[in-house]
Amino acid sequence: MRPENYQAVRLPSSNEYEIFIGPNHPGIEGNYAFKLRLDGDEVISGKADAGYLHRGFEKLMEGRLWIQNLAIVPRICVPDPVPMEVVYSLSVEAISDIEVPERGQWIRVLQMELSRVASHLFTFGGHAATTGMYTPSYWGVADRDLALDLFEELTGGRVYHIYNIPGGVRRDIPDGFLDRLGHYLDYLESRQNDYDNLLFTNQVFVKRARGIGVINKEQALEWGVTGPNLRACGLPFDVRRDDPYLIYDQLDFDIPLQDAGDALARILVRRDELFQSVRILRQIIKHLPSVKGPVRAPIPNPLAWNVPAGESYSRVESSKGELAYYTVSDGGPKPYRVHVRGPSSMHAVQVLENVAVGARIEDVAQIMFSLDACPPEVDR
Amino acid sequence: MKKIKYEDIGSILNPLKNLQFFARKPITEDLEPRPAAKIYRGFHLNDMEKCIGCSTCQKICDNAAITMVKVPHLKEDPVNGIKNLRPAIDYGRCCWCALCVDICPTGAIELSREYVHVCDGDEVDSYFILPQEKGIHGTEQEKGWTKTASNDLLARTRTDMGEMTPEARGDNFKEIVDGYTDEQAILEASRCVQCGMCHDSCPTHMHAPEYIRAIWKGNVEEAVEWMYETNPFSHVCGRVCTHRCETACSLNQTGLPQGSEPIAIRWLKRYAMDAVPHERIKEIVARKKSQEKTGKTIAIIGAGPAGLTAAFDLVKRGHDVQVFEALPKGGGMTRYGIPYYRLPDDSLERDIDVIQSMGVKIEYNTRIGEQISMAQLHTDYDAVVLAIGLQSGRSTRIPGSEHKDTRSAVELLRLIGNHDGDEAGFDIPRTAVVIGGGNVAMDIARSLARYQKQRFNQVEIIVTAIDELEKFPADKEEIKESLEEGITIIPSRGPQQVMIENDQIKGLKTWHVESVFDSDGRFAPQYDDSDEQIYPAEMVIEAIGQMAETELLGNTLTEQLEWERGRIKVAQDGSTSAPWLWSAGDCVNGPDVVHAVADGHRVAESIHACLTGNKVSDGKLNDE
Amino acid sequence: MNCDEINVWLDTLLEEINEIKVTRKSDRRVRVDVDASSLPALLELLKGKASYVHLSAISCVDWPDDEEFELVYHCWSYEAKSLLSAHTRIPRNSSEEFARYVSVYDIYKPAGFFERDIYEMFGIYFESSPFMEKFILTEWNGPPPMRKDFDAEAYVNETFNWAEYNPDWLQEITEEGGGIAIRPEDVRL
Amino acid sequence: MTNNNTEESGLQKLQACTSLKDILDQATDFERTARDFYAALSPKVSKRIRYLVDELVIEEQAHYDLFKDLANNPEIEAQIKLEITTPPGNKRFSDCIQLPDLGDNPDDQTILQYALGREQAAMDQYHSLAESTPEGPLKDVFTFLAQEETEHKNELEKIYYEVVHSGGV
Repeated sequence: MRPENYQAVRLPSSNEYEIFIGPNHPGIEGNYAFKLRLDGDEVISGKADAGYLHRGFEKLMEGRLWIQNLAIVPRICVPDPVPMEVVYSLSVEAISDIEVPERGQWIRVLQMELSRVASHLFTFGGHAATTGMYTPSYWGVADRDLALDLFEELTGGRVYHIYNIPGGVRRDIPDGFLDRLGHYLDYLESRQNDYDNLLFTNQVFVKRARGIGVINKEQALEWGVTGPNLRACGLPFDVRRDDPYLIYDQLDFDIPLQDAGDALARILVRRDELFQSVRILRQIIKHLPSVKGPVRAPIPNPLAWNVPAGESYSRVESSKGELAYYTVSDGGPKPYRVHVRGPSSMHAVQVLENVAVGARIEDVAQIMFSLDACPPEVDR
Repeated sequence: MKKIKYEDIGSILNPLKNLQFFARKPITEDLEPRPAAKIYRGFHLNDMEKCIGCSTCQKICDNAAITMVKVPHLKEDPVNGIKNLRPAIDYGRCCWCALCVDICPTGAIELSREYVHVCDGDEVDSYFILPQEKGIHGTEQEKGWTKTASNDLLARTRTDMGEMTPEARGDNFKEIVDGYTDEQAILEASRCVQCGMCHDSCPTHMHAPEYIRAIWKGNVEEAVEWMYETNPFSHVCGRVCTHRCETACSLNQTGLPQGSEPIAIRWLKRYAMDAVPHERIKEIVARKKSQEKTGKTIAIIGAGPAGLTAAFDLVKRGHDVQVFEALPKGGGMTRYGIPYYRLPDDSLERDIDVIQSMGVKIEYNTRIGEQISMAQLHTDYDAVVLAIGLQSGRSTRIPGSEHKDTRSAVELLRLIGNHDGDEAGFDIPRTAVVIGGGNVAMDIARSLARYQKQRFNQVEIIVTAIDELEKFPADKEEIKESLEEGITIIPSRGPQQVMIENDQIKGLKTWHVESVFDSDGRFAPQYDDSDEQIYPAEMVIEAIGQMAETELLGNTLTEQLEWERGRIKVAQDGSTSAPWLWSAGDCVNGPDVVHAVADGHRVAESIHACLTGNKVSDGKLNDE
Repeated sequence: MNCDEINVWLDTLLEEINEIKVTRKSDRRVRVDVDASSLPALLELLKGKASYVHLSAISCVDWPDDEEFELVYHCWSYEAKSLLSAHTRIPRNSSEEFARYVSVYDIYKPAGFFERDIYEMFGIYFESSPFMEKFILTEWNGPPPMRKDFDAEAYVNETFNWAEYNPDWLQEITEEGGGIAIRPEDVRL
Repeated sequence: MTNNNTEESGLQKLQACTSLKDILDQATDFERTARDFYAALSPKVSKRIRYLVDELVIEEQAHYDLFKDLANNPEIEAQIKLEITTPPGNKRFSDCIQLPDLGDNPDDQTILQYALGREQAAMDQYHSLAESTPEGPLKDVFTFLAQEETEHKNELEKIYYEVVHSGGV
């Protein structure tokens, strides 16, 4: 609904009233709205409202050549675009039986983890800002920017990398890239104390985040929670471990867990995960030089590429949770159907609507950010 | 990594610790644009010289951001696959994905590291750019994302076709190549970028992009239908065409480290023609025949590609066509010049059969000028087409060339063509020298090699020409295969004398050629007579050039007609200075099958227009 | 219970259902084709007895030539580490406003989101689903846009105007006798 | 008229010449003879190849005019000096070509061979005269004539190639 068409309602029969937050509101992640019914400052019920960002990507993809879709998939989730490219490529590869050369697989994982780092930094900042702490958001964005510098060097683009392609990645890593990546990881580790002091063990934040937006294990499974949000409920599930893809089974990493299922647990899981990603990236820096060979397998001329008829449900673990593409080919030059299943389809809608109930209005924004909801995954 | 316990709320002093940050040096970033990364995907650059205007970038562009613009002052050269179209980018649509760079056949289009452009609302035209060597603001810009072997998206390597090994083919006339299988053909067709350079360069403008696409879609009948739009000699051209299309093909690029081979357009044509049953081809072609008769009659002299193409077009339009052929079979030079191993008889027969099935009548063994005079044809028919080809071989006329064992290549090939299988129609020499570096020289050398192999189990043939090997007019494949078959090729030699002892040819004396052309590119060979060699041979075969046998015209008509440097002068539409006579094919254009086909169409068009009153031929030549 | 045991158990379980076809595509991917009437029962069994507690997604594919919609329920078992995709087809009901099917919201809560999405985008009404209302396309009154017979590009071209550019360089080239030769819309493959 | 006759009588006449103008007059005379020969041949050959003979007529006429103009030019010496500073290379291509008897109905190749032979002969003749003449204006004029004939021959060789070597396919 367009905001101008909405009238805030005070319900005359009770003390309840409705307000509308978003779609342009600093407490809302992305172009998204949330309709709340309140009694005083307590949320009686909430209703997610999408549609402000709808670009019809799934429809668009049916009208474009297989390869042309590479340019639009990263746009589905701006803060964490790499998994979108990778999972689309994986689905096309699965249907057309293309084997990605090992070096290409390693470079893909490199990007996936670097993207996770960048996305988590972004989320720390956003989450902290909803509690009134703005410094972490400046830091998060500034430190993410250094990751974007690396992406720019690796892929030629800062935000929309368009670097993965069915068959592998478009070109090899530049000379000296791994050294610079290593320096960035050193830097991130050197920042850990600062972040801890400023955010993760700062009472100003911790006291605001604890006990907010609690999800218990049963609810988490029932509502289809995935990713860090699920792991913050004590459930050790991760697509990288349970349904491994690329070369994740050759990597050594832990799956950080928390039990409380609240906003604090979620941000702590992300904190730990960020440093697990650093650990993975260090392994890649060490191992990648010994993986020789091409970075991509040849594909047919993209202008005359009929992907064989078939279907694939490909999943990856994005920074936000389970990301899957259901891709169908009718044997033609364009996808017959691509269905994007983003983790936020759950987190930003039903989970948020449920968790918000009983919360106080000032915590709604924090709940949404703590779920790391990415509205474009809902709107597509 | 330091563990944080969920229960840990941190020291009450923790917030105060953050005061330390006031003591840290602030980080300052300049407001100036930062230099972008080395492979940044910024605004486009286009090397206007390298760009061939193929519009492949436009086809891959996922945002429909590219418009092809005609730039008149740039080179337009269809024969070499260059159009004067250049991509213009709408930066209101472009998303800088650089797929245009990755797919560009030549590597002309690239992205720069320039990324700042600001304008007011009324300067919105500045979003539409024709990229050139300099950046969008006309300043020198560094390259960003460019083509490398890794991000190149085109399949540069041709799909291999099975063929007989030199050992297997050396002693027989079986067709060398196997032709594509369905899978190979679809794979090869999939490499095409649909630029249409092939269509523009083809003398008869075959719809190659369309039939390649049809083959890729698996629809061979549609492919055949497209072919017959412009070429009733598709079996022949599918095997022996000079394939200018492949020269012009956008994928025919040198200068790329990964190499780039043109689409095997000729082999795809061969594949589609062979993939559709002969009777079905006749049905497809017959659909285009006019149901109405015009009552006009046309005589065509010569049942080669030009004559029969004209005949095909004219019967299609309801005219009555009679073809006269001096030799016992049709096909002209394609039968009596090209050996079976390149063009099997039955392929040619099938082409001719389709043409005859449309109602073309052919009278063989009928030599105009002897049995029937030109004057008679003029009286009996509404129009006459002279499509007599170049049947007579040129001689070097060096001393000794008048000897009976100095033979002309075309004459020998005609003898071979008139005989079947292992019979040549002349005595096979144990040793022979062929003078000439064209396909005819290779044809006779390779035919002779096969006979030698059969009879003597060894090949003793030297091919020699004044050109350097790279400049031989023959196809590269022909040269390669000749060498494989045991033929010796000695380039850069000028023939001086046929050596004769006791009335027997003993060899050919040659001098070394130091250079062939002058600075204007005209023929002016420089010889070094101190480097003299004699190649032993029982037979010397001349394959240096051909000419038309125009004696059939008779003196009166020869005098009536206008001529141009030894050839009958024709207008663009093939009409001669005699209002009832047209001429087409090799005898006016020089030797080339597909050119002859194109010519056949041209005269048919002109005759049809003339006979149906759409154009009156006044006998005057409208010069080109 | 380890993965292998679950898989064996799954196979026996699946035999209980009528008209079912099981394709094991890989270690962790199972495709099941099931009649529309048996699908809810299958999901019930999968969740209740076979540890497929996570409904990852419901995908819808329009097959207008077959006059059918294909619905695919992607279920994940955290224990068996296996993704089972249950495919079923329902009539497209092209002559009516909606195609119809039953909701599985009472089995899997995430179905609520996907069913609403499919309702909006494909026009399939899920009986007893709690959210059969507009969500993303609140102000759209046209046909369900993800149906194959809705041509988004044609809609855009009919509804919006493209800006025409005419920069100086183009005017100069046009005066020389050149100019725009091939527009992007002429070459869409 | 046979070639040998032309050559011998020409040589004798030229050797008898003592002034620049005499030489040029003689040379002009040769060109005239050639021109008239081709002009007489033209109607006899097939119209198909008549262009070749007609071109030869034009060529010889041009030479004739050139020599005649020079002979009448008072600054004859200076002109010739200017011309011989850039001698053309002599190609040995046509060395092997026999001088055929033209016969009744010569073809294009025969005519070209004849013309080439004729230019060759003239060229050789002027060359040897230049070599046997001491330095001075007389030597210069022979060199000039040799050079002119060489150029003409080179041009004919190109035509020969274009006609005869139509490029074996």
